[in-house]
Amino acid sequence: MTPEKMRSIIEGLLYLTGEEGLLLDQISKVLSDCPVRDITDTIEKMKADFENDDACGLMVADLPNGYRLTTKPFMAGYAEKFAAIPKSSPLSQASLETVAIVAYKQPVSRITIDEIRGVKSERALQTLMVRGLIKEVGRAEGAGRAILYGVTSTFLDYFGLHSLDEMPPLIEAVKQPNEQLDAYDLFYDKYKETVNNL
Amino acid sequence: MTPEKMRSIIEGLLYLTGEEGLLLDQISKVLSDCPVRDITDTIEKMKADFENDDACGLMVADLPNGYRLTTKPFMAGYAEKFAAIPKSSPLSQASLETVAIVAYKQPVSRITIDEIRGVKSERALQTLMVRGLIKEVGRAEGAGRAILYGVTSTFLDYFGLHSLDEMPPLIEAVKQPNEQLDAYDLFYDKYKETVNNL
Amino acid sequence: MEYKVKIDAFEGPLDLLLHLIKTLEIDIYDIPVAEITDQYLDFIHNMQKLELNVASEYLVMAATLIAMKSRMLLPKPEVYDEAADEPYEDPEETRQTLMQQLLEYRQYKEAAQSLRSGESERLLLFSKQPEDLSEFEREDVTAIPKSERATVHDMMRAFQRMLIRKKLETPLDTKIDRQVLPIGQQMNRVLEDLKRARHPLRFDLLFTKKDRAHIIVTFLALLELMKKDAVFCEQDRNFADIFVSLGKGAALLDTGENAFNY
Repeated sequence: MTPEKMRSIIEGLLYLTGEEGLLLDQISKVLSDCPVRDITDTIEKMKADFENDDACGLMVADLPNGYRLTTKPFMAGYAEKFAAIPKSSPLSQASLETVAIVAYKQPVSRITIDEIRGVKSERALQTLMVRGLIKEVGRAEGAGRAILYGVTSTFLDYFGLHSLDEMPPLIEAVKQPNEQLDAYDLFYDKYKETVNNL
Repeated sequence: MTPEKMRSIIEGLLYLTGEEGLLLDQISKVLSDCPVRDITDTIEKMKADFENDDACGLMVADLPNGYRLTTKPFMAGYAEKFAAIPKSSPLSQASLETVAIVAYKQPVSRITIDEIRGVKSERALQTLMVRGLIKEVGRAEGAGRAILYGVTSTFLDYFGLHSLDEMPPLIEAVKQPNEQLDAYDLFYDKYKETVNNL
Repeated sequence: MEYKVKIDAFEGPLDLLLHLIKTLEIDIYDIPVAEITDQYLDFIHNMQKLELNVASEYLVMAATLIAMKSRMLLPKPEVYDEAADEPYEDPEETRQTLMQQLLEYRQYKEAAQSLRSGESERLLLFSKQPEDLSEFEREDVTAIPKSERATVHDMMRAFQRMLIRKKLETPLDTKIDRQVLPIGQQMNRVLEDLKRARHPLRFDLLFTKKDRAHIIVTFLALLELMKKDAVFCEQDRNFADIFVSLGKGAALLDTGENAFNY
């Protein structure tokens, strides 16, 4: 298959899947006789070409393990009126802090979040659930069997992240106690594990 | 506005409106300071460029008084191959919308569903039928004797419901989530902004 | 210290404390309890004077700070009385706990900030709806493992998005709707009502219609008028009726047709 043909097929698939996006895996299933390396090279080339061409209103955005065709940022003003996919208003500060805590500490209960923020986070959690940014991932042991929350793949997409690894590390691990550092490592391992399961 | 910029905006809008297409009228509303003649020239140029570029999988097709971006004919086979890949999120947005409407409004005809969704639902209904999530439950009175659809026990099984009573009540479903919460958040943020400027 | 910022600009007592620590250039690892307590209380008092509703969380923190500050002034008891009603709390421990709490909260706040920039960038990108390729799909739904099935929640979300999408399909109309009640116009109306009445009016009487947009716009109009000193609000005690009166700025305010171009 010529590189042009490969590129045209990928472009066509990106168009068809639109907002949903296209996984690298899906592309290589369709182009079963092309090495994955050639596919990613083609897409990187395409990305650069789109970006450098002022006459082109589209761009290829990264997704976790995939790609999505979108309009360029300058188009936002024109696009809002025509996009079939509703754009939501930005998250409130409360929701944003809450989702940050869920992302780093998952699985985490509402009570833990309330404690960290020093205020009730019920409403923020509700908003985040409705927006599909977090989900229930289990129940805590013990009396209340509190709901535990974790982030969803929509979370990554919403914030333009490819994976949770891209979140800035929480370095400010409180000075002193060793105990705390251990806890941090433990938490980090857990968090990595969750990330890999996303 | 430079010809490049004009072209990029038109391309962006064509992409966003997808199969529905875009009326020339709509384009000239957005590009209000560009002569219609320039717009049609740009589109004709774009058409030719897309067609002659083997690395491009898309083409611009004519509509009555408008245009539509679509994949080139050769893409059909690849689209089919793509669609045949089993997906982990198996129901499309279209199918989910449609099955929700059937569940709430059954027995319901295709025309009613089309009206509610604002787009044709034939394919989605077909998919849902093939998958056994909905079935014909009768015929409407009157001229057309339209087919009426309802959900099946597979539907309940698939969504983990014991009975339809477990579906969230429609009024709440419509009013509640996104809109209200976002409106609240939006109001709160605006309010905060005002307060900060005090 | 000036009170340019109001309590509602904070996410909670920890957020307020971080703000104070930053503006007072305090070392977060060595918080001077007396100073931070005074500043915190000062802030809360001023908020109460401005009749802004101070949420209970802020008051609980105030109590904690006061308790810590006063214990620090007292000598440490030589013998702990375990049976006492209120066992002795070492203020130094409380201070350490507070510091850790603040550090932990601050790191999430910073993380939230970086998420915010990701969000802003992402919100500028738009896509089309995916084409419906379902006619090509061949699957037995019941064979799909439970974990991979769509949930009722997914279905509701799809339904919501559809409703919003339909609303957005007539964007021009929506825009006109939104302009029906500009804040400026509502500010004029409130001023006129007050001038006509010649006496203070009860807060809730200014909300003449019960629909949400009207209430929100009227409320924002009141805030704006307060900011411009055109009106002020009075309340005798908690939960009493609030009365709105014309302020000094009212006469200076241009109430022409397009005076407030919001």
